Amino acid sequence: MSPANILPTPGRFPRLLLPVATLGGPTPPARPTDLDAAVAVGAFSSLRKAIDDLRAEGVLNALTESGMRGRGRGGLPIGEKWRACARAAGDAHYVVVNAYQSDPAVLTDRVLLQNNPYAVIEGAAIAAFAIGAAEVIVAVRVEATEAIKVLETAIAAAERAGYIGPNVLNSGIEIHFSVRPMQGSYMLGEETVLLKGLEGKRGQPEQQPPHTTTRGLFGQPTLIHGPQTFAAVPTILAGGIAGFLETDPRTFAGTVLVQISGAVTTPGIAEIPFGATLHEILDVAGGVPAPRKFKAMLVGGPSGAILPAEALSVAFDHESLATAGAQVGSGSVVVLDQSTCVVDLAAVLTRFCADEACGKTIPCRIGLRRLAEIGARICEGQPRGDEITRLTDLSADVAASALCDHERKATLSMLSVVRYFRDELDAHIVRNACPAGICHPKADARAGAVS
Amino acid sequence: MDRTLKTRLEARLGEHLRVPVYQRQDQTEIRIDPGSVPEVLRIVHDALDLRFEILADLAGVDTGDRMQIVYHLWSPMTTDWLRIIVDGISRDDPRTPSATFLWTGAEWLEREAYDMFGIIFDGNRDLRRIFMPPDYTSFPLRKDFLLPDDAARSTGAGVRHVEQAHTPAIVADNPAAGIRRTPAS
Amino acid sequence: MSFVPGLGIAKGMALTMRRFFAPKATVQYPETPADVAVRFRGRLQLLYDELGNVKCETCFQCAQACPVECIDMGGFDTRGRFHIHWGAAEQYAERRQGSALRRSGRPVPDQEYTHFGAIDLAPVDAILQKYDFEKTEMLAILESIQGVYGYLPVAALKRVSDVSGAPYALIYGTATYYRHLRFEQAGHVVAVCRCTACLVAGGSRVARTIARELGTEIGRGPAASGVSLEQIPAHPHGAHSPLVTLDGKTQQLSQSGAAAWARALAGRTVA
Amino acid sequence: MPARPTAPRPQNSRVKARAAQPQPQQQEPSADDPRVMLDRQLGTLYEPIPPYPTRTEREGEFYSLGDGEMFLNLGPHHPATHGVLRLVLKLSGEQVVDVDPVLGYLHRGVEKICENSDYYHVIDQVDPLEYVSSLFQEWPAVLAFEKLMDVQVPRRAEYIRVLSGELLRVASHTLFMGFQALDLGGLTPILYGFIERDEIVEMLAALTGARMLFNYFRIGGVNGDLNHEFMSRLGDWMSRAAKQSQAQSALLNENEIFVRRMRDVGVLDRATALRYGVSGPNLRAAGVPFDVRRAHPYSIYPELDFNVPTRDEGDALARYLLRVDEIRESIKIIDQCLNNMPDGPITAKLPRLLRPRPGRAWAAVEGPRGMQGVYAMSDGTDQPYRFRIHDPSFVNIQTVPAILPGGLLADTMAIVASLDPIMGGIDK
Amino acid sequence: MRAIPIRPVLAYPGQFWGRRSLVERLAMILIPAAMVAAVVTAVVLYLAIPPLLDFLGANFPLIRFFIAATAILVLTIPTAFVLIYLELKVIARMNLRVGPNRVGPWGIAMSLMPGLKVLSKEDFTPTGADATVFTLAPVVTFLASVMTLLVIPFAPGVVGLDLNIGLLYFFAMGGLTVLGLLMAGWSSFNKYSLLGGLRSAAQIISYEIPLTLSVVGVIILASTKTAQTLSLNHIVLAQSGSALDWFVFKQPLAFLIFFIAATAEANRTPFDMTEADSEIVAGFATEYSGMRFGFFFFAEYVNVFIVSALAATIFFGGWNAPFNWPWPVNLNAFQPLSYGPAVWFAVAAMVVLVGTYFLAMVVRLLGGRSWDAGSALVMGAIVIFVIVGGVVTLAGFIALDWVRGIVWFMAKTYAFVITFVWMRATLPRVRVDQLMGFAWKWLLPASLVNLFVTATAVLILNR
Repeated sequence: MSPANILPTPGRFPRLLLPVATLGGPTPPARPTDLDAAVAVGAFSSLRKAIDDLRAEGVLNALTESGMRGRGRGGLPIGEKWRACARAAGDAHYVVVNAYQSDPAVLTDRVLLQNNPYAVIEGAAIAAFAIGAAEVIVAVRVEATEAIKVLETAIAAAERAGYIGPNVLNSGIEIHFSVRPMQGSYMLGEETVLLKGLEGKRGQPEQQPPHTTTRGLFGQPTLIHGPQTFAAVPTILAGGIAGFLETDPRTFAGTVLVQISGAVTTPGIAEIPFGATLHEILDVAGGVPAPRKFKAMLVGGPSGAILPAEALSVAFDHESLATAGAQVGSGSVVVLDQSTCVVDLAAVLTRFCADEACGKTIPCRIGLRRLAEIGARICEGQPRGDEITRLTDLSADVAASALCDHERKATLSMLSVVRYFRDELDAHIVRNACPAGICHPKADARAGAVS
Repeated sequence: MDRTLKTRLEARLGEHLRVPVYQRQDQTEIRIDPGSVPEVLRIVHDALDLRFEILADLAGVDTGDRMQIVYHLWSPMTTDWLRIIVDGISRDDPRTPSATFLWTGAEWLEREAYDMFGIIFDGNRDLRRIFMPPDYTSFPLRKDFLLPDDAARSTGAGVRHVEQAHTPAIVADNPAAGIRRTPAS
Repeated sequence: MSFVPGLGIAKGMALTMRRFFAPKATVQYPETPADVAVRFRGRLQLLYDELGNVKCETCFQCAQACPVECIDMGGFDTRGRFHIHWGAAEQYAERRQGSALRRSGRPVPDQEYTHFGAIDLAPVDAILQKYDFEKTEMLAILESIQGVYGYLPVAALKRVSDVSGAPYALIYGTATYYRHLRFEQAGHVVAVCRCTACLVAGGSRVARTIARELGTEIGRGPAASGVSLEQIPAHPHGAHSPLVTLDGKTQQLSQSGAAAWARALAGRTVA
Repeated sequence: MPARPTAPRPQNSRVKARAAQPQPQQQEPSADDPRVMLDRQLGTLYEPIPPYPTRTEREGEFYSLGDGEMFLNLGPHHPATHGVLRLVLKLSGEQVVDVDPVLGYLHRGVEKICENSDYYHVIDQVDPLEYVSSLFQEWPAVLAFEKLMDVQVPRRAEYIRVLSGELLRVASHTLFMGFQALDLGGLTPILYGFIERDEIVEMLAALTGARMLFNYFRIGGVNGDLNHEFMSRLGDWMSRAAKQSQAQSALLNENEIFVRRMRDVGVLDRATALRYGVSGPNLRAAGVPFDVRRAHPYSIYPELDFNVPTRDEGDALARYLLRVDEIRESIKIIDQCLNNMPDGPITAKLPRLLRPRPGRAWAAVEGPRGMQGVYAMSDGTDQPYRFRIHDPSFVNIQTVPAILPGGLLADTMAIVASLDPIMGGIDK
Repeated sequence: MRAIPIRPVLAYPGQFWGRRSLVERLAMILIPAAMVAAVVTAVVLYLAIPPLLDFLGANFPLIRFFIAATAILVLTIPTAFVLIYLELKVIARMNLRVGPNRVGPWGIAMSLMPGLKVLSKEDFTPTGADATVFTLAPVVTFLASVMTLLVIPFAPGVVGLDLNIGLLYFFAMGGLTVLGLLMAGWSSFNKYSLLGGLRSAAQIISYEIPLTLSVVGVIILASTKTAQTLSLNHIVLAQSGSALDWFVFKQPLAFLIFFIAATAEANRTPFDMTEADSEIVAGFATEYSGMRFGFFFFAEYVNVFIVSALAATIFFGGWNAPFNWPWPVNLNAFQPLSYGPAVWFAVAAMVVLVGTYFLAMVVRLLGGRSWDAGSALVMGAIVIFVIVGGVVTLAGFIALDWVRGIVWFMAKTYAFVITFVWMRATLPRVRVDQLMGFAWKWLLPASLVNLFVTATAVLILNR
């Protein structure tokens, strides 16, 4: 399937097949903050339509029928979430755009903000109007300097033009935008931790029921989504429900941005519809170059899973990835070739998750550390007797008692290695040998397999 | 399970019993109206084949829609505990005759029932609050007792967070929801 | 009662005189340890794990929950970060009274905390004025303080706590959680990227060798050589992986070259 | 950060409430802390006469002073009231004319708490009520729940319950003898009492894990089986238990001053005791042989042979000597328990989440101070619907206004101590 | 892991005075004051010595009385401390406890602590209290009980004032203490103190009579030996000779009555109704705090000392030794002063230095590692002082008769004190009406009978 028809995106949602090389370059020709160009293409028309004729109720109904799902880790239908937040009683409502991409390797949100800020602003404004919020906070990473610059100029322009600010489209509604650069902890990507950060408190997750829609920022009802979700909302209202459904009936509404990296010819950010198979994603990035052979694919960032070649037919959406033992996660896909040792990678990923844990719950704080130690023992070649059973039991306990998604998904990497690469794992444990030749000092150190 | 006790009770108190005598394990239970309390207690205490001399306990109970007073008695004539349930006391004006004419010890037990449930015992010489301060306005063990509302009325004026006067959503729109109305048999 | 009037009293007196010379029942507790039953449930559990480091994660849940703010932490937490608690142990009453005053907005009597090292508190007041003493802007306040002083001096933290009325546990909880906030002046900073791409490319092995050479851990305070090892928050696009930077400048390092580079770096700064 | 109008942040309601409070008048700042305001009416500061119109006949009769009479507040902060009991005495000279006990200083609302906690949690809610002998508070609660759930407790668990219960009864009575002497001015018996009690309590700590609030009984059995440490301490203690209690009583039983202070003081005759519903040693000292272990046998007491000591005088000395006899009886029971302790499980099989059938159950146990009773009502959910606790000290203290008048102020101490009230159980 | 240098955190600055501990504050006040006082007295003495000497010569008895009174007043405080410590330790031992052993070696400083605490606490006058009576009450009680010590003969020459009406003076002063208790009880505006005050009045008055009557027997016996029968010194002289001459063997019933009445007089245990802790909280002293309570506290212990001293003097022959020393010791060969002060000073220094060092070594050998050099030396010094003290007193005991007198007198008095403390450890409290009944119905008739019997016996035997 050629990349062209993979991305049948209606109207203004531009295709972003940007090889990594171009990302660092000057902003692409179409200046993103040019308000008039954007309005010409149809920006803020959905907002006007929502305020004038759809009314808040209309917006909620449209979203529910579209079956639109959140792009984040949860992937829950956003219709009910917005309705619950609108109905929740509270002194003030808030909307928070969670553009804090905690996975260090993934730049999808940043690229979206740089290339199409008005879609995100319009989506957030519609959300604020729908749930009656007067304040929208966009949380962005401190390192995404151009994204912040672009976003602030866009907000200023929109405010000058009257689309947001004290009197939105002179309808008397007040919606204020503010950009809040955040830094300092991997966990800030999680919803409730980000809210704690915005409140200036220690970033530790909260028990989810009551959800943030009833008790979020400062204890008031708050609506939190990633920028991709907000960017998709205007398209739904504009193109109508049909707009999405007819594009690709087998998928869920809308598309998602994925960062493809590792041993591929053109690593970069691709926009794929939900439900596209992993194979299609691999082909979008040009597949594995000739001398190296495809071995596995790490789907879902640091707390994702390592899927073998057989699992390439799995569709890229929440349910089917979950059955394969992976997750959409931060939307990162890393392609691994024969030279990488899967067991060592899983151990290192668990080590990363253990270090980044906030320490609130004991299974996460101590359980993940023990899992990392098990991984390290296997890699160093001094495994104890029943490592695998202890590994699986401990992972089950950690995931079962999880308070937030980080703890629930942190064990996926080791479990996927046990599930799919059992032979390589046994090689490490029983024969103390590393097929890829990375793990043990005794193995012939092939200098710099990957520079 | 002293079967003979059931027959003796029915023989003596036939007309007062609202429901047949219920016996289980080592307890025998009879239910009577508030009106017939003095008579039943007198019979049960004085009858030679019953002789329930020792008042083990007097407890107030709030079953959601009505109040009850439960007497527990012991007698040398039987190995069972006798439980007399005075049923059908209304919630808004709970009145029942006092048992102090037989046991002066019931005075404080009735004071505690009054303090916790608001049940007024006619004939008790000293029906004051026993645990709560004298100027306390609500009855804590009743099922519709809400700490924040009570605290708001208190002189402390609900400074602490838990004492702030707010009615939880479920009770706000329909007050009856607040009372846990599972039908206690 | 015996017929002889004084006999009962005499017998009692005889018993006490006998007990005067009998062995005593007092256990001199600190010198002779109390023999507590094996199954006694009153033992303290949250102390040390089998590896000997303190189980307490200093997550400050207890300090934040304590209504009278009397919980005070010091020493090293499991991530090796050293917490300077408030210095000389204030009397409990003074802190209790102090925090009550603080929460009521009135200034706490003892203003100069010079014994923590005198710093000029004017910038701190300016920052607080800018965020109009708002407790919910604590993260921004701390970041701007670090911007002014280069690190978070304890005197500044106490000043913030006094003037804004924020409980000390909130300030300390936030200051110790976010990785970019430091308690010591930062010397040289070696940053290592641990993103998935770098990990695949052997970044973790490089990080481990550098950590061993410098004698510190990622996120721990500055090592003996004054060099602190940090983690790069985001992998700049197009950068080489595995990515290592020294004070912001990227270094070309391979797995084998990393050890020599780190040893040289450590040697140079110490000498 | 661009300054921008935001939605009003939620104002702190407490600050608003405090500001809105009306300031009471005629106050002046106190000497040592000007911020604290004291109101100046000195007159009513000391009089125990309630500042509101009398509400009941008894209150009116009590709070009207005759000539030469005065009120004296004994407690709630007083060295000899066994906790926070307040006795308003109407004295003429040193003679006590009338008493009005005031309770509620230690009221925690345990029954309300138990209604909001599940069946396991109730057991440790009930411990601090009679803190000197807390196993006897857990026992009726556990018996009542077992009746509700028709649970069959294994015989070994019953034997362990009786063993630990009787041990605690001995500890409680030893402590009583110390407190009785302390209230009469003797300094040494309280120390001997604590030394012996400590030995027993250390032994129970080896078995149950706690020294005072045990939380050891479970619905359907006990928490932990006998272990070697407990058995060795028990064996060592049993060898000298009888001799020790003898020495302890020798110090006081024949002491003329002690006996003169206790003989014919606070006489509680048989009729008033029954009318007041008193139970336990205070009732048996009045000549009524009512002991729940014999009157309404529970657990394995029918198989044990022990007799119920009774005395007829009903005065403070009789109550004291009766408890000394009861220690001897308990040691006999412990001996029998040790000899024929069966093997087998110590708890019955129970689901983790307890949802007993809707119904009612009453269970009573013979505690060191009298009949401890629990009336549990369940409505099929996992929380008890009503949890009524009957405490013997509550009823024993009720007799104080009946037996105190006529005696002197010094007798009040002797009488209240001989009733051995525990305020935790009284105020619930 | 590099140890991060932790800056030594100084004490909390500011509030210089507030930060100092009690001991530092006392030192900062007392030491300069003492230096100034020393300088001033040196100057005054140098200037005023000549006129002073002849003034002294003129009226020696007045000066002697003045010195005796101050000496007694000053000596009562240490005796009170010793008594407190004695009571703490003895009652503890009887309770199978060890008693204070943390504050100072073997807990010696434990009795100082209440004294210091009482000094540093604020003495607060309750609202509604009658201020003047409230402040004067403790003074009356304390002075009344202390002044009785004036007439008690500690040793042959050593007596405050050898009044020929000593015994009468003694009981007159003893009676005044009850006035102080009444004043305290009435003026504290507190029902408990009122009850305490009235109880003390009733108790002491009803026991005053048997006390005095029992002593009259002794006076009759003394009349057989000396003319001044009321003077305590002469009573003691009347009992000289061996132990059999002591009046206790001639007056056993009187002694028993005296002992019981004395316990009531001193408010000691079977009869401590005035301060019944479990009934009326602290009796008359409920509202007292600070140094005012200190006076009551010391008065009680001084009372115990006085009563036992009187019992020892009247019934157990005061400073008489139970048996005479069989070998007469003549010391005229040994003239200590002849060797001159320099030699004595050298010997003393030598003994102390060598002794301390030697004993420090012994302590280190025995004590093992736990004794470091410093504390071993201190321990050595203490032990050498004790030895030297013992030797000197032993020499004094043998040589000087007033030393022997004091030693015997103190031995008897402290035997009585220990019996009082022993009774406090064992016996419960008697009820108020039983107390009164016992005094009027039993003690009074018994003392009258005893009086009659002694009188007839003296008449018949001495005719």
